[in-house]
Amino acid sequence: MQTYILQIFNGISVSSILVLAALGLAITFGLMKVINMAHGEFIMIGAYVTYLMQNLFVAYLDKSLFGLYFILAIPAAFMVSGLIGFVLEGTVIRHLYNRPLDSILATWGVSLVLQQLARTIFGAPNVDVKSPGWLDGGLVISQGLQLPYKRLFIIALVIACIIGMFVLLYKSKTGRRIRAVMQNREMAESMGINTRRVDAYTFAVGSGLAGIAGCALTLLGSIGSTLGTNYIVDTFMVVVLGGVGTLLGTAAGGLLIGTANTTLEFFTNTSLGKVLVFILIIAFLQWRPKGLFNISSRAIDE
Amino acid sequence: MKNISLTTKKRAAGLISATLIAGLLLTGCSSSQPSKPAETAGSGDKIKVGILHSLSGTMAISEVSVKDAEMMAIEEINASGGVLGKKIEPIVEDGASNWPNFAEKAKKLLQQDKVATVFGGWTSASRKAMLPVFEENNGLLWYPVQYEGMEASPNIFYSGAAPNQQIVPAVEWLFKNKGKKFFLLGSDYVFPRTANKIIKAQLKALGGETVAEEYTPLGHTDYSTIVNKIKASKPDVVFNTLNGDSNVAFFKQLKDAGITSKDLTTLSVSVAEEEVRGIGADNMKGQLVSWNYYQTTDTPENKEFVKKYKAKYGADRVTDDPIEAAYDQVYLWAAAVKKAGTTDVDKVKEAAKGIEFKAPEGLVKIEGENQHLWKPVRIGEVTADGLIKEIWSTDKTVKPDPFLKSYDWAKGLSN
Amino acid sequence: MPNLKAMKAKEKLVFSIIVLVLVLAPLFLTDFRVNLLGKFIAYAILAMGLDLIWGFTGILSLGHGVFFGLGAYSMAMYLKLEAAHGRLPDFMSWSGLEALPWFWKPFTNSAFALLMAILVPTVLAFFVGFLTFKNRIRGVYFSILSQALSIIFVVLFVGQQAYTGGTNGLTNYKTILGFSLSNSSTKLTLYYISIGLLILTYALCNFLVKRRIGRILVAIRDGENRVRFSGYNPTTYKIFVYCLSAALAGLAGAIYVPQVGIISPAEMGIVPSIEMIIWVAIGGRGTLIGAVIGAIFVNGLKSGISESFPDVWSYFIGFTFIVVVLFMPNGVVGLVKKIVGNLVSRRLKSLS
Amino acid sequence: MDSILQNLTVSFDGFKAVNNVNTGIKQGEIRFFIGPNGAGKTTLLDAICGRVKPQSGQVVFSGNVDVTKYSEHEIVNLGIGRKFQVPSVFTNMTVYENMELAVVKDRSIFSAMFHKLKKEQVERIEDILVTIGLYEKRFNTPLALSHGEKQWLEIGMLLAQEPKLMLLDEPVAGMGRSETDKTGELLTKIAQNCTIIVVEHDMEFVRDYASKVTVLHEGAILDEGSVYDVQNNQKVIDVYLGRSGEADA
Repeated sequence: MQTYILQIFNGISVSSILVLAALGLAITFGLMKVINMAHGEFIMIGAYVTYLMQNLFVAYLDKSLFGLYFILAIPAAFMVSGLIGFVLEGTVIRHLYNRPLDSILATWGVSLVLQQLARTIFGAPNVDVKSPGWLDGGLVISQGLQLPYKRLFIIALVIACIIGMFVLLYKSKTGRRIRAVMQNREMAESMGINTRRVDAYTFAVGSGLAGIAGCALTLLGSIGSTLGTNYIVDTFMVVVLGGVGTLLGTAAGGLLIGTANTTLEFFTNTSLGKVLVFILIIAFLQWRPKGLFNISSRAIDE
Repeated sequence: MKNISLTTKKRAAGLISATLIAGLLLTGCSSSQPSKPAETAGSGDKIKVGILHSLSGTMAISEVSVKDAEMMAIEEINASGGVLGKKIEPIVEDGASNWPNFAEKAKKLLQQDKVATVFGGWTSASRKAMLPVFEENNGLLWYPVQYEGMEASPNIFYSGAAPNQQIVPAVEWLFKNKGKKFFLLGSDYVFPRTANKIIKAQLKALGGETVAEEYTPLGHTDYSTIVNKIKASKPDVVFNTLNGDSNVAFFKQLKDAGITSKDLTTLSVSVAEEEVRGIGADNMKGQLVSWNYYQTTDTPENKEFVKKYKAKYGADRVTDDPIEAAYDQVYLWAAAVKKAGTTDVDKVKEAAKGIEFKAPEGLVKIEGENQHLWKPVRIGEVTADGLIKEIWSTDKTVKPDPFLKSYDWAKGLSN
Repeated sequence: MPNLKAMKAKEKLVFSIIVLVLVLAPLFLTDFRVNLLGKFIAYAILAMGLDLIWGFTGILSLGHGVFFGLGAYSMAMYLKLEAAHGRLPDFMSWSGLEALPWFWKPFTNSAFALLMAILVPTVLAFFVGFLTFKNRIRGVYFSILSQALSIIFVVLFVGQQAYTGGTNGLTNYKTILGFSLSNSSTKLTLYYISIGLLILTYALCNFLVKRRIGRILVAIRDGENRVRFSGYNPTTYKIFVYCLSAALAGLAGAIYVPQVGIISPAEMGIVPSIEMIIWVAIGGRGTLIGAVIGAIFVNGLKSGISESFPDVWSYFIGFTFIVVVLFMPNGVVGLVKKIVGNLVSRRLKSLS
Repeated sequence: MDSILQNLTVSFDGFKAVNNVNTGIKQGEIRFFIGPNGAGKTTLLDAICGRVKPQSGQVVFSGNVDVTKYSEHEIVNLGIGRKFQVPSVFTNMTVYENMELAVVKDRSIFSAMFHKLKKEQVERIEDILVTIGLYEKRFNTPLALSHGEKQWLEIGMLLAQEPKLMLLDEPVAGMGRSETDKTGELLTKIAQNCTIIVVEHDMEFVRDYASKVTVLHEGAILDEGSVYDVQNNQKVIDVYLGRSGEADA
């Protein structure tokens, strides 16, 4: 029994990670129709920022404060990834609007460079991030059934991010601008919105979210230069399945893929589970090419 | 571009083909890069040897430090006058974690650079990819990593453990001390699958039980479901043949699920000191591993070795089994060359039989009939400081038996 | 482009120069280099197919490694069986198979293997293409979908070790049609066969591009709906070109294997698939010659650079790729054309 | 044979862009659909040429075929040609090659590979090129053409398809007077063996060339008849005045 309860929890937990990783992508893709293959590398950057933050604490602060580093690492990861994203947008991405296919290729080049950069700076071997003490252990439901705090924390983090994005997009002035550009770039321009700036900021936010994801991932897995590549494709699937440019869609897509993954993995085996999930995604897209939720548009070449 | 005159059309053609030929020459030129192809490894005042590991891609994590160890050994030998009065000149190539690339670079080292021998490889896949190249060109490969056995190429020396020098003793020990129910977890490639095949046969013979056998793709990152399966099947031991990054995810998530070494024994055969650093000592504290060498191994040679390695590559670096094996194999080759008085492959192979070397792990000897090493076997426990302390070891070195001929339960495993 | 005919003529000229260089290569390159060139030629064949679908038709497939791999595996199965001399291939016995699986049996026949090398990818492409194009999955959606395809096959091939050789892939072949693969004359023959196939492929693609179908493909790239409202059904054309490029990829795989001596699932992955796109992008999409140049040039550079200084390669290819996509969308060929264009206009000015 | 729209209704997520439209267009007629922006004129054309599937109703063509059952390219092959508001021609080909794509009847892959153009097809292309005044520019790419010329090229391509029914969306938008008149004459010439439906804002153009006018308002037919009639229909005037003369926009 409890095995199944735990399995359901696992499903949700895996989904939450996917959603977290995909949020940023969904926004950038939705806004500028740019597919950012380097998104995974922003996750990696977030992870390394966490690593550095930890070392900072170990080096300069008292042991008793160590637990705090993670709290600080989250905004730091957001900032750094966001900043690098901002720069990337200004130098590369902005040349790629309305060239989605090319954007895939150029950003892939970017990801190569970023990975090699990480290898040069931090060396080839993985680095270890010690998770803060207050995240060790878990919530004990019953004998042998324990929900790890780390995963609970990540789920909470994801919900926070989604709410944050929702507020930003639907409750703030900037958000109105962003959505205006999403829906009709030309119109927005003609109404005096500085789309260049909106693009830059949105891309920065998207990258920042990836940074947070990387920060969270340090709790679960290895931290190395290839960290991002393990997630990039799955996140694309989430975005496409969910439907471009909708928070709801991304959440739903993530939940669907995450649970499907864990369930199939549980009843078959990991490899087969993965294969089945991707086949299901392809099949689903045949039925709904635009994903679960999509903004129906009347443009001639949609 | 309207109405281009014919001449300019020709020029365009010229330009394009120029770029192409440039490309071709670049390929061609680098052929004359290290030395004239005509010259053989022995001639001149240098002996060229190849070093072929993944310096980029996923496997770089492990292989870079192996390369370092080999370079260190070469330097030491050169410092003490080299071999046959000649200095050893290493030619380093990048396998880039890509098997065909290993084959290509091996070809290049043998055919282009005419190296005397090659030290290289980590994954079984990379070795399998290089094997035909070495047999075809009658080259010499020294392979420093424990592997699944069932192989003895006349052109390869295996300085890592054969299954009967790591897996088989480990299973025996676990069966005696930890319990009968095994959960087999591995990455989805040839080493874990073959290893588990051996383990299952052995357990059957011992009267143990395999409760489950799970494989995850290389680079798999979420083990919550696997951990759940482990809980459900209540094994005494998890025999872990996961590779690389996956270990990090597995052990972190195992600990989060509230399972520590007290609740459940795991024994890993692909996790050494280097990997422990990436996983985090606190995540693996008390878990078991099986190797032939640990940084803590108590021999005078090892104290010396660790000191030199740290001095050369930094105090934060650790040594481990593959690193040590890589270091040994360079010395073993040098010894064989000295004995043979030449770098000629066949003569060196002949001379290598029975050669001994006081290695950090203890005295090792090349077994002539299958070109593996006699090695001591050690089971160790991960300590809080991320090192491994030996908790059990064979009293003397174990004869390598890649095909497990000496075990009746292994009949029909090797065909 | 106004004087299309002239351009085509010029391309033909360049192509013949390339072929000439390749044919003479063995005279001034070592066996090892020639062997490498043989591999590049296989890539060039694949690149032309990729160019047809991406450069001309505007469909970006990030899963072409699969088709290349399927072709390569078909050939490899034959070579493996020939090496096994009627016994069970080594990896099967490790993985505990007792007998040869049924779908392996026919691959003892070389002709069948070669046929499959082309047929299997084509059929797969037809199946995938039929569904996705019919359902009007386009642009990035198709690209991402093709990535999913590539993942499926990699995981599948890695997972089914007993039948596919797992991560190791298939290696350690001995002979082809009885001739020893280590024999340099065999190698040279294979090399010249590849050149022959390169020429045939070029001829075929050139034929298509020249005919009306070539312009229809370009039209689909520039305005699929417009093509529809001209009474054409883009779907059938897309399926056709997708299958064709898959077939060429399969062929490339088939001639890659005996020369390189190994095929592994990694070759079907996303990274190699994107690298294939790089060749075309750098060479110059939308021109066959660009694809050929790209494939040979980039790979030549790769083995050159990665030999001298390995870790630089990632930076190099990364930056080149960014620059090419951003600033020279028509690749090397496009650049050369531009340069020539400028030369001419300057000449004309000076004349007037 | 005529084309008939039977209670045609098109809706986008609930909003009825075309609402129960009934009308018949006679063979060889030049029918104009006019109306303020958002009246559903373009959507109506979309429904006829298969770009949008109507929610209900039929488009009966050449007697008995209900084209709503077919997909875009099939409808074209039935003999219905469509010209879009923004001139869309293939800029990477010459004018001649553009025409070539349109003139071919057998649009299968096989023919696209192996069939060269028939003599009469070549002649047809040249005739049309002369008619639309682009013969001299036939080896240029459309990039070199003026806005008006692009419009004509597209009309020319339509002609080459030899449609029985031609749908034109604002063919004279952005044209000068002289160009407009030229286009008008072109239409009358075409109308000799082809029915034409035009969506147009330019009332003067409508006045000069319409044989019959249908006024659309909020997706429904407001009035139908000769230009004179509709212009003196109070309802129509109200709608337009209400929209502050958008008609000539």
